[in-house]
Amino acid sequence: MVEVLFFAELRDVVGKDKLTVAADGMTITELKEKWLTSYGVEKFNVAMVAINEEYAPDDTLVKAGDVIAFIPPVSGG
Amino acid sequence: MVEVLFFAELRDVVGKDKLTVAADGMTITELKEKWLTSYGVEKFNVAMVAINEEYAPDDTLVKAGDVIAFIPPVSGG
Amino acid sequence: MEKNYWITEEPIQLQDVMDKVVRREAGAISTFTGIVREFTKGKRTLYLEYQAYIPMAEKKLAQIGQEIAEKWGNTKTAIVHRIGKLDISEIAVAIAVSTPHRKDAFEASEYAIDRIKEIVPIWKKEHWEDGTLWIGDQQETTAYKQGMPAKVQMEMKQGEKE
Amino acid sequence: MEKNYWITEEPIQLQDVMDKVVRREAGAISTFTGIVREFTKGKRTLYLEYQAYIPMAEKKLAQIGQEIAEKWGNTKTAIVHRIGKLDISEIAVAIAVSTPHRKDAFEASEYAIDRIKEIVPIWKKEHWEDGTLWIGDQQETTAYKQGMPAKVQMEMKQGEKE
Repeated sequence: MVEVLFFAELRDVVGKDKLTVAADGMTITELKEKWLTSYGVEKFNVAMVAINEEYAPDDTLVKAGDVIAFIPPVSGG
Repeated sequence: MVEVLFFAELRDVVGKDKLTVAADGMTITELKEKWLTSYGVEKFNVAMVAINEEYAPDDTLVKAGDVIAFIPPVSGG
Repeated sequence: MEKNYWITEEPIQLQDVMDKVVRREAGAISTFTGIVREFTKGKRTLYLEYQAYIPMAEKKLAQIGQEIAEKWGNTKTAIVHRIGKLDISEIAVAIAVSTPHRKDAFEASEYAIDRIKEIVPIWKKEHWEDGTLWIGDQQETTAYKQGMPAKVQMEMKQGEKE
Repeated sequence: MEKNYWITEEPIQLQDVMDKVVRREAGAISTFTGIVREFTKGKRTLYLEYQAYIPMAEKKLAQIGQEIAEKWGNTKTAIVHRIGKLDISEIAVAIAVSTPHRKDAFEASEYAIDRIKEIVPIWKKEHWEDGTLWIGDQQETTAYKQGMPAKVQMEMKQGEKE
Protein backbone atom coordinates (compact mmCIF):
# COMPACT_ATOMS: atom_id res chain seq x y z
CA MET A 1 0.00 0.00 0.00
CA VAL A 2 1.09 3.57 -0.62
CA GLU A 3 -0.10 6.83 0.80
CA VAL A 4 -1.24 9.48 -1.69
CA LEU A 5 -1.33 13.15 -0.60
CA PHE A 6 -3.35 15.97 -2.14
CA PHE A 7 -2.85 19.71 -1.81
CA ALA A 8 -4.57 22.95 -2.71
CA GLU A 9 -7.06 22.57 -5.57
CA LEU A 10 -6.51 18.81 -5.77
CA ARG A 11 -7.43 18.45 -2.12
CA ASP A 12 -10.70 20.22 -2.86
CA VAL A 13 -11.31 18.03 -5.94
CA VAL A 14 -10.65 14.76 -4.14
CA GLY A 15 -12.38 15.92 -0.99
CA LYS A 16 -9.70 14.60 1.34
CA ASP A 17 -6.04 15.23 2.05
CA LYS A 18 -4.92 11.64 1.56
CA LEU A 19 -5.82 8.19 0.32
CA THR A 20 -4.18 4.86 0.99
CA VAL A 21 -4.21 2.68 -2.14
CA ALA A 22 -2.78 -0.57 -3.43
CA ALA A 23 -0.22 0.53 -6.01
CA ASP A 24 3.00 -1.31 -5.12
CA GLY A 25 5.05 -1.86 -8.28
CA MET A 26 2.95 0.50 -10.40
CA THR A 27 4.31 3.59 -12.14
CA ILE A 28 2.84 6.96 -11.18
CA THR A 29 1.00 6.94 -14.50
CA GLU A 30 -0.58 3.58 -13.68
CA LEU A 31 -1.48 4.71 -10.17
CA LYS A 32 -3.29 7.73 -11.64
CA GLU A 33 -5.17 5.58 -14.16
CA LYS A 34 -6.22 3.02 -11.60
CA TRP A 35 -7.15 5.23 -8.66
CA LEU A 36 -7.62 8.82 -9.71
CA THR A 37 -9.42 9.00 -13.05
CA SER A 38 -12.76 9.37 -11.31
CA TYR A 39 -11.59 12.77 -10.01
CA GLY A 40 -10.74 14.04 -13.53
CA VAL A 41 -7.36 13.47 -15.20
CA GLU A 42 -6.64 17.02 -16.34
CA LYS A 43 -5.82 18.46 -12.94
CA PHE A 44 -3.58 15.55 -12.07
CA ASN A 45 -1.72 15.83 -15.34
CA VAL A 46 -0.71 19.44 -14.67
CA ALA A 47 0.51 18.50 -11.20
CA MET A 48 4.02 17.42 -10.33
CA VAL A 49 4.59 14.29 -8.34
CA ALA A 50 6.84 13.86 -5.35
CA ILE A 51 7.79 10.48 -3.96
CA ASN A 52 8.97 10.59 -0.36
CA GLU A 53 9.33 14.38 -0.57
CA GLU A 54 11.39 14.50 -3.77
CA TYR A 55 10.12 15.34 -7.25
CA ALA A 56 9.94 12.26 -9.46
CA PRO A 57 8.92 11.57 -13.06
CA ASP A 58 5.66 9.79 -13.91
CA ASP A 59 7.42 6.57 -14.97
CA THR A 60 8.90 5.99 -11.52
CA LEU A 61 7.87 2.71 -9.90
CA VAL A 62 6.31 3.09 -6.49
CA LYS A 63 6.92 0.60 -3.73
CA ALA A 64 5.16 -0.33 -0.55
CA GLY A 65 5.33 2.41 2.07
CA ASP A 66 6.08 5.21 -0.38
CA VAL A 67 4.41 8.56 0.15
CA ILE A 68 3.19 9.95 -3.17
CA ALA A 69 2.26 13.64 -3.26
CA PHE A 70 0.47 15.37 -6.12
CA ILE A 71 1.76 18.92 -6.30
CA PRO A 72 -0.31 21.38 -8.32
CA PRO A 73 1.53 24.40 -9.75
CA VAL A 74 3.01 26.10 -6.69
CA SER A 75 2.19 29.68 -5.70
CA GLY A 76 4.16 30.45 -2.55
CA GLY A 77 6.05 33.67 -1.92
CA MET B 1 31.60 86.27 7.42
CA VAL B 2 30.99 82.67 6.43
CA GLU B 3 31.21 79.48 8.40
CA VAL B 4 33.48 76.73 7.01
CA LEU B 5 32.94 73.12 8.12
CA PHE B 6 35.42 70.25 8.01
CA PHE B 7 34.78 66.54 8.17
CA ALA B 8 36.68 63.28 8.47
CA GLU B 9 40.32 63.57 7.38
CA LEU B 10 40.01 67.32 6.76
CA ARG B 11 38.83 67.82 10.31
CA ASP B 12 41.96 66.06 11.53
CA VAL B 13 44.14 68.11 9.16
CA VAL B 14 42.66 71.45 10.20
CA GLY B 15 42.43 70.45 13.84
CA LYS B 16 38.92 71.84 14.31
CA ASP B 17 35.45 71.19 12.96
CA LYS B 18 34.82 74.74 11.82
CA LEU B 19 36.28 78.15 11.12
CA THR B 20 34.57 81.50 10.67
CA VAL B 21 36.29 83.54 7.97
CA ALA B 22 35.80 86.72 5.98
CA ALA B 23 35.02 85.47 2.47
CA ASP B 24 31.86 87.32 1.42
CA GLY B 25 31.82 87.73 -2.36
CA MET B 26 34.71 85.31 -2.94
CA THR B 27 34.47 82.15 -5.00
CA ILE B 28 35.16 78.83 -3.27
CA THR B 29 38.48 78.73 -5.08
CA GLU B 30 39.41 82.16 -3.69
CA LEU B 31 38.29 81.18 -0.21
CA LYS B 32 40.54 78.11 -0.35
CA GLU B 33 43.52 80.19 -1.54
CA LYS B 34 43.06 82.84 1.08
CA TRP B 35 42.25 80.76 4.14
CA LEU B 36 43.16 77.13 3.65
CA THR B 37 46.48 76.84 1.79
CA SER B 38 48.36 76.58 5.06
CA TYR B 39 46.63 73.22 5.66
CA GLY B 40 47.78 71.82 2.29
CA VAL B 41 45.84 72.26 -0.93
CA GLU B 42 45.80 68.68 -2.17
CA LYS B 43 43.28 67.37 0.31
CA PHE B 44 40.95 70.30 -0.26
CA ASN B 45 41.12 69.87 -4.00
CA VAL B 46 39.87 66.27 -3.84
CA ALA B 47 37.00 67.34 -1.59
CA MET B 48 33.57 68.42 -2.79
CA VAL B 49 32.07 71.62 -1.54
CA ALA B 50 28.58 72.12 -0.24
CA ILE B 51 27.07 75.54 0.30
CA ASN B 52 24.15 75.58 2.69
CA GLU B 53 23.91 71.78 2.48
CA GLU B 54 23.89 71.51 -1.32
CA TYR B 55 26.80 70.53 -3.54
CA ALA B 56 28.18 73.53 -5.42
CA PRO B 57 30.97 74.10 -7.95
CA ASP B 58 34.20 75.87 -6.99
CA ASP B 59 33.33 79.03 -8.94
CA THR B 60 30.22 79.74 -6.85
CA LEU B 61 30.27 83.08 -5.05
CA VAL B 62 29.75 82.85 -1.33
CA LYS B 63 27.77 85.45 0.56
CA ALA B 64 27.57 86.53 4.17
CA GLY B 65 25.99 83.90 6.38
CA ASP B 66 26.64 80.98 4.02
CA VAL B 67 27.74 77.68 5.49
CA ILE B 68 30.53 76.15 3.41
CA ALA B 69 31.32 72.49 3.97
CA PHE B 70 34.35 70.65 2.59
CA ILE B 71 33.31 67.10 1.89
CA PRO B 72 36.11 64.59 1.38
CA PRO B 73 35.29 61.49 -0.69
CA VAL B 74 32.38 59.90 1.16
CA SER B 75 32.50 56.37 2.56
CA GLY B 76 29.15 55.72 4.19
CA GLY B 77 27.17 52.53 3.84
CA MET C 1 20.57 22.38 15.54
CA GLU C 2 19.71 25.85 14.39
CA LYS C 3 16.80 25.79 11.94
CA ASN C 4 17.29 28.24 9.10
CA TYR C 5 14.48 27.04 6.80
CA TRP C 6 11.04 26.66 8.22
CA ILE C 7 7.28 26.84 7.72
CA THR C 8 5.22 28.50 10.45
CA GLU C 9 1.64 29.29 11.32
CA GLU C 10 2.71 32.23 13.49
CA PRO C 11 3.28 35.83 12.36
CA ILE C 12 6.79 36.28 10.97
CA GLN C 13 9.26 38.72 12.52
CA LEU C 14 11.84 39.88 9.97
CA GLN C 15 14.34 40.37 12.78
CA ASP C 16 14.28 36.64 13.59
CA VAL C 17 15.24 35.77 10.03
CA MET C 18 17.92 38.41 9.85
CA ASP C 19 19.45 37.37 13.18
CA LYS C 20 20.12 33.91 11.77
CA VAL C 21 22.49 35.20 9.10
CA VAL C 22 24.54 37.80 10.98
CA ARG C 23 28.20 36.71 11.26
CA ARG C 24 31.62 38.31 11.47
CA GLU C 25 32.58 37.72 7.84
CA ALA C 26 29.39 39.37 6.57
CA GLY C 27 29.27 43.00 5.52
CA ALA C 28 25.94 42.92 3.72
CA ILE C 29 22.53 41.43 4.38
CA SER C 30 19.77 41.57 1.84
CA THR C 31 16.28 40.59 2.92
CA PHE C 32 13.17 40.04 0.93
CA THR C 33 9.73 40.12 2.50
CA GLY C 34 6.58 39.19 0.62
CA ILE C 35 3.51 40.78 2.17
CA VAL C 36 -0.17 40.41 1.34
CA ARG C 37 -1.13 43.09 -1.17
CA GLU C 38 -4.66 44.42 -1.21
CA PHE C 39 -5.11 44.81 -4.97
CA THR C 40 -3.90 42.51 -7.75
CA LYS C 41 -4.84 43.51 -11.28
CA GLY C 42 -7.58 45.74 -9.91
CA LYS C 43 -9.18 42.98 -7.85
CA ARG C 44 -9.43 43.42 -4.12
CA THR C 45 -8.05 40.69 -1.89
CA LEU C 46 -9.79 40.27 1.48
CA TYR C 47 -7.21 37.82 2.79
CA LEU C 48 -5.03 34.94 1.64
CA GLU C 49 -4.79 31.38 2.77
CA TYR C 50 -1.53 29.45 2.35
CA GLN C 51 -1.10 25.71 2.45
CA ALA C 52 2.18 23.76 2.37
CA TYR C 53 3.44 20.23 2.14
CA ILE C 54 5.42 21.11 5.22
CA PRO C 55 8.26 18.55 5.41
CA MET C 56 8.97 18.77 1.70
CA ALA C 57 8.66 22.56 1.67
CA GLU C 58 11.26 22.86 4.42
CA LYS C 59 13.57 20.52 2.50
CA LYS C 60 13.16 22.58 -0.66
CA LEU C 61 13.85 25.83 1.19
CA ALA C 62 17.03 24.27 2.53
CA GLN C 63 17.91 23.14 -1.00
CA ILE C 64 17.60 26.75 -2.18
CA GLY C 65 19.99 27.83 0.57
CA GLN C 66 22.39 25.14 -0.61
CA GLU C 67 22.09 26.28 -4.23
CA ILE C 68 22.90 29.83 -3.11
CA ALA C 69 25.96 28.64 -1.19
CA GLU C 70 27.18 26.84 -4.31
CA LYS C 71 26.51 29.74 -6.68
CA TRP C 72 27.85 32.63 -4.62
CA GLY C 73 30.10 31.00 -2.01
CA ASN C 74 30.48 32.48 1.48
CA THR C 75 26.76 33.06 2.06
CA LYS C 76 24.43 32.36 4.92
CA THR C 77 20.73 32.11 4.18
CA ALA C 78 17.53 31.85 6.22
CA ILE C 79 14.01 31.53 4.85
CA VAL C 80 10.64 31.30 6.58
CA HIS C 81 7.22 30.94 4.95
CA ARG C 82 3.96 31.31 6.78
CA ILE C 83 0.83 29.23 6.19
CA GLY C 84 -2.81 29.60 7.25
CA LYS C 85 -4.88 32.75 6.99
CA LEU C 86 -3.00 36.01 6.30
CA ASP C 87 -4.49 39.48 6.34
CA ILE C 88 -3.43 42.43 4.18
CA SER C 89 0.17 43.54 4.90
CA GLU C 90 1.01 40.42 6.87
CA ILE C 91 4.27 38.70 5.97
CA ALA C 92 3.95 35.55 3.84
CA VAL C 93 7.63 34.93 3.27
CA ALA C 94 10.89 36.39 4.57
CA ILE C 95 14.36 35.69 3.23
CA ALA C 96 17.72 36.90 4.51
CA VAL C 97 21.09 36.34 2.90
CA SER C 98 24.38 37.58 4.30
CA THR C 99 27.55 37.88 2.24
CA PRO C 100 30.87 39.69 2.53
CA HIS C 101 29.89 42.16 -0.22
CA ARG C 102 26.54 43.63 -1.20
CA LYS C 103 26.21 42.62 -4.85
CA ASP C 104 26.05 38.93 -3.98
CA ALA C 105 23.51 39.54 -1.22
CA PHE C 106 21.06 41.20 -3.62
CA GLU C 107 21.49 38.59 -6.32
CA ALA C 108 21.16 35.70 -3.91
CA SER C 109 18.01 36.94 -2.19
CA GLU C 110 16.36 37.61 -5.53
CA TYR C 111 17.35 34.13 -6.63
CA ALA C 112 15.80 32.71 -3.45
CA ILE C 113 12.38 34.24 -4.01
CA ASP C 114 12.42 33.23 -7.69
CA ARG C 115 13.22 29.64 -6.74
CA ILE C 116 10.56 29.57 -4.02
CA LYS C 117 8.01 30.36 -6.68
CA GLU C 118 9.33 27.50 -8.81
CA ILE C 119 10.00 24.51 -6.60
CA VAL C 120 8.64 24.87 -3.07
CA PRO C 121 5.32 23.07 -2.47
CA ILE C 122 3.32 25.98 -1.06
CA TRP C 123 0.01 27.22 -2.40
CA LYS C 124 -1.91 30.44 -2.08
CA LYS C 125 -5.69 30.71 -2.09
CA GLU C 126 -7.11 34.10 -2.93
CA HIS C 127 -10.19 35.20 -1.00
CA TRP C 128 -11.94 37.98 -2.89
CA GLU C 129 -15.28 39.60 -2.18
CA ASP C 130 -16.91 37.45 -4.87
CA GLY C 131 -15.14 34.13 -4.54
CA THR C 132 -11.99 32.14 -3.89
CA LEU C 133 -9.34 30.48 -6.04
CA TRP C 134 -6.25 28.39 -5.51
CA ILE C 135 -3.53 30.17 -7.49
CA GLY C 136 -1.05 28.36 -9.75
CA ASP C 137 2.08 29.94 -11.11
CA GLN C 138 1.03 31.08 -14.57
CA GLN C 139 4.60 31.18 -15.80
CA GLU C 140 4.95 27.45 -15.40
CA THR C 141 1.76 26.35 -17.13
CA THR C 142 3.46 25.12 -20.29
CA ALA C 143 6.08 23.13 -18.51
CA TYR C 144 3.52 21.59 -16.21
CA LYS C 145 1.78 20.01 -19.16
CA GLN C 146 4.81 17.78 -19.47
CA GLY C 147 4.40 16.59 -15.91
CA MET C 148 6.67 18.96 -14.00
CA PRO C 149 8.17 22.41 -14.39
CA ALA C 150 11.13 22.85 -16.72
CA LYS C 151 13.31 24.05 -13.85
CA VAL C 152 12.68 20.90 -11.86
CA GLN C 153 13.26 18.68 -14.89
CA MET C 154 16.65 20.26 -15.48
CA GLU C 155 17.52 19.72 -11.90
CA MET C 156 16.57 16.05 -12.02
CA LYS C 157 18.80 15.52 -15.03
CA GLN C 158 21.67 17.10 -13.16
CA GLY C 159 20.88 14.94 -10.18
CA GLU C 160 21.13 11.79 -12.32
CA LYS C 161 24.70 12.62 -13.22
CA GLU C 162 25.78 12.94 -9.63
CA MET D 1 5.68 64.31 10.23
CA GLU D 2 6.98 60.80 9.94
CA LYS D 3 10.74 60.79 9.45
CA ASN D 4 11.83 58.21 6.88
CA TYR D 5 15.45 59.35 6.42
CA TRP D 6 17.62 59.83 9.44
CA ILE D 7 21.04 59.67 11.05
CA THR D 8 21.28 58.14 14.50
CA GLU D 9 23.83 57.42 17.19
CA GLU D 10 21.74 54.56 18.55
CA PRO D 11 21.81 50.90 17.45
CA ILE D 12 19.59 50.37 14.40
CA GLN D 13 16.64 47.97 14.48
CA LEU D 14 15.82 46.68 10.99
CA GLN D 15 12.20 46.27 12.03
CA ASP D 16 11.86 50.04 12.61
CA VAL D 17 12.97 50.76 9.05
CA MET D 18 10.77 48.06 7.56
CA ASP D 19 7.70 49.23 9.51
CA LYS D 20 7.93 52.62 7.83
CA VAL D 21 7.36 51.21 4.35
CA VAL D 22 4.58 48.65 4.94
CA ARG D 23 1.37 49.71 3.17
CA ARG D 24 -1.67 48.08 1.58
CA GLU D 25 -0.50 48.53 -2.02
CA ALA D 26 2.84 46.86 -1.31
CA GLY D 27 3.47 43.19 -2.00
CA ALA D 28 7.25 43.25 -1.73
CA ILE D 29 9.79 44.79 0.60
CA SER D 30 13.49 44.59 -0.05
CA THR D 31 15.86 45.65 2.68
CA PHE D 32 19.57 46.15 2.66
CA THR D 33 21.61 46.18 5.83
CA GLY D 34 25.28 47.06 5.91
CA ILE D 35 27.04 45.57 8.93
CA VAL D 36 30.58 45.93 10.18
CA ARG D 37 32.72 43.17 8.69
CA GLU D 38 35.70 41.88 10.61
CA PHE D 39 38.08 41.35 7.70
CA THR D 40 38.57 43.53 4.62
CA LYS D 41 41.26 42.41 2.18
CA GLY D 42 42.80 40.27 4.88
CA LYS D 43 43.07 43.12 7.37
CA ARG D 44 41.27 42.83 10.68
CA THR D 45 38.95 45.64 11.72
CA LEU D 46 38.62 46.19 15.46
CA TYR D 47 35.76 48.66 15.08
CA LEU D 48 34.58 51.47 12.84
CA GLU D 49 33.81 55.08 13.52
CA TYR D 50 31.32 56.94 11.34
CA GLN D 51 30.94 60.68 11.06
CA ALA D 52 28.25 62.58 9.15
CA TYR D 53 27.36 66.10 8.13
CA ILE D 54 24.02 65.31 9.70
CA PRO D 55 21.55 67.84 8.24
CA MET D 56 22.94 67.49 4.74
CA ALA D 57 23.18 63.68 5.02
CA GLU D 58 19.50 63.48 5.97
CA LYS D 59 18.61 65.71 3.02
CA LYS D 60 20.63 63.54 0.65
CA LEU D 61 19.02 60.35 1.97
CA ALA D 62 15.63 61.94 1.33
CA GLN D 63 16.80 62.91 -2.15
CA ILE D 64 17.66 59.26 -2.85
CA GLY D 65 14.15 58.27 -1.78
CA GLN D 66 12.80 60.90 -4.16
CA GLU D 67 14.96 59.60 -7.00
CA ILE D 68 13.64 56.10 -6.36
CA ALA D 69 10.04 57.32 -6.43
CA GLU D 70 10.71 58.99 -9.78
CA LYS D 71 12.49 56.02 -11.32
CA TRP D 72 10.23 53.19 -10.17
CA GLY D 73 6.95 54.89 -9.25
CA ASN D 74 4.74 53.55 -6.46
CA THR D 75 7.57 53.03 -3.95
CA LYS D 76 7.99 53.86 -0.31
CA THR D 77 11.52 54.12 1.04
CA ALA D 78 13.14 54.50 4.46
CA ILE D 79 16.84 54.80 5.19
CA VAL D 80 18.77 55.14 8.45
CA HIS D 81 22.52 55.47 8.90
CA ARG D 82 24.30 55.20 12.20
CA ILE D 83 27.27 57.30 13.29
CA GLY D 84 29.76 57.01 16.15
CA LYS D 85 31.60 53.86 17.17
CA LEU D 86 30.36 50.57 15.71
CA ASP D 87 31.55 47.11 16.68
CA ILE D 88 31.79 44.07 14.41
CA SER D 89 28.35 42.95 13.11
CA GLU D 90 26.62 46.13 14.21
CA ILE D 91 24.38 47.79 11.62
CA ALA D 92 25.82 50.85 9.89
CA VAL D 93 23.03 51.41 7.40
CA ALA D 94 19.57 49.97 6.81
CA ILE D 95 17.37 50.57 3.79
CA ALA D 96 13.84 49.37 3.12
CA VAL D 97 11.86 49.84 -0.08
CA SER D 98 8.31 48.61 -0.62
CA THR D 99 6.75 48.20 -4.04
CA PRO D 100 3.77 46.36 -5.50
CA HIS D 101 6.05 43.80 -7.19
CA ARG D 102 9.38 42.33 -6.19
CA LYS D 103 11.64 43.21 -9.11
CA ASP D 104 11.34 46.93 -8.43
CA ALA D 105 12.00 46.46 -4.71
CA PHE D 106 15.33 44.73 -5.36
CA GLU D 107 16.45 47.22 -7.97
CA ALA D 108 15.48 50.21 -5.87
CA SER D 109 17.18 49.08 -2.68
CA GLU D 110 20.37 48.30 -4.57
CA TYR D 111 20.15 51.72 -6.17
CA ALA D 112 19.78 53.27 -2.72
CA ILE D 113 22.95 51.77 -1.29
CA ASP D 114 24.90 52.62 -4.46
CA ARG D 115 23.75 56.24 -4.24
CA ILE D 116 24.54 56.45 -0.52
CA LYS D 117 28.12 55.58 -1.36
CA GLU D 118 28.17 58.34 -3.97
CA ILE D 119 26.47 61.41 -2.58
CA VAL D 120 25.71 61.18 1.14
CA PRO D 121 28.20 63.04 3.36
CA ILE D 122 29.10 60.24 5.74
CA TRP D 123 32.60 58.96 6.42
CA LYS D 124 34.01 55.79 7.84
CA LYS D 125 37.20 55.56 9.88
CA GLU D 126 38.81 52.15 10.08
CA HIS D 127 40.35 51.17 13.38
CA TRP D 128 42.80 48.32 12.86
CA GLU D 129 45.22 46.75 15.29
CA ASP D 130 48.06 48.82 13.83
CA GLY D 131 46.43 52.14 13.04
CA THR D 132 43.47 54.12 11.79
CA LEU D 133 42.40 55.66 8.50
CA TRP D 134 39.52 57.74 7.20
CA ILE D 135 38.27 55.86 4.15
CA GLY D 136 37.42 57.57 0.86
CA ASP D 137 35.48 55.90 -1.89
CA GLN D 138 38.22 54.59 -4.18
CA GLN D 139 35.88 54.38 -7.14
CA GLU D 140 35.42 58.13 -7.16
CA THR D 141 39.06 59.17 -6.93
CA THR D 142 39.34 60.25 -10.55
CA ALA D 143 36.20 62.29 -10.54
CA TYR D 144 37.14 63.97 -7.30
CA LYS D 145 40.23 65.43 -8.91
CA GLN D 146 37.86 67.61 -10.89
CA GLY D 147 36.31 68.96 -7.72
CA MET D 148 33.32 66.67 -7.22
CA PRO D 149 32.24 63.20 -8.22
CA ALA D 150 31.01 62.64 -11.75
CA LYS D 151 27.61 61.50 -10.46
CA VAL D 152 27.10 64.74 -8.59
CA GLN D 153 28.26 66.82 -11.56
CA MET D 154 25.69 65.15 -13.79
CA GLU D 155 23.04 65.84 -11.27
CA MET D 156 23.93 69.51 -11.03
CA LYS D 157 23.72 69.85 -14.80
CA GLN D 158 20.28 68.28 -14.72
CA GLY D 159 19.34 70.62 -11.92
CA GLU D 160 20.28 73.63 -14.03
CA LYS D 161 17.79 72.59 -16.70
CA GLU D 162 14.91 72.37 -14.29
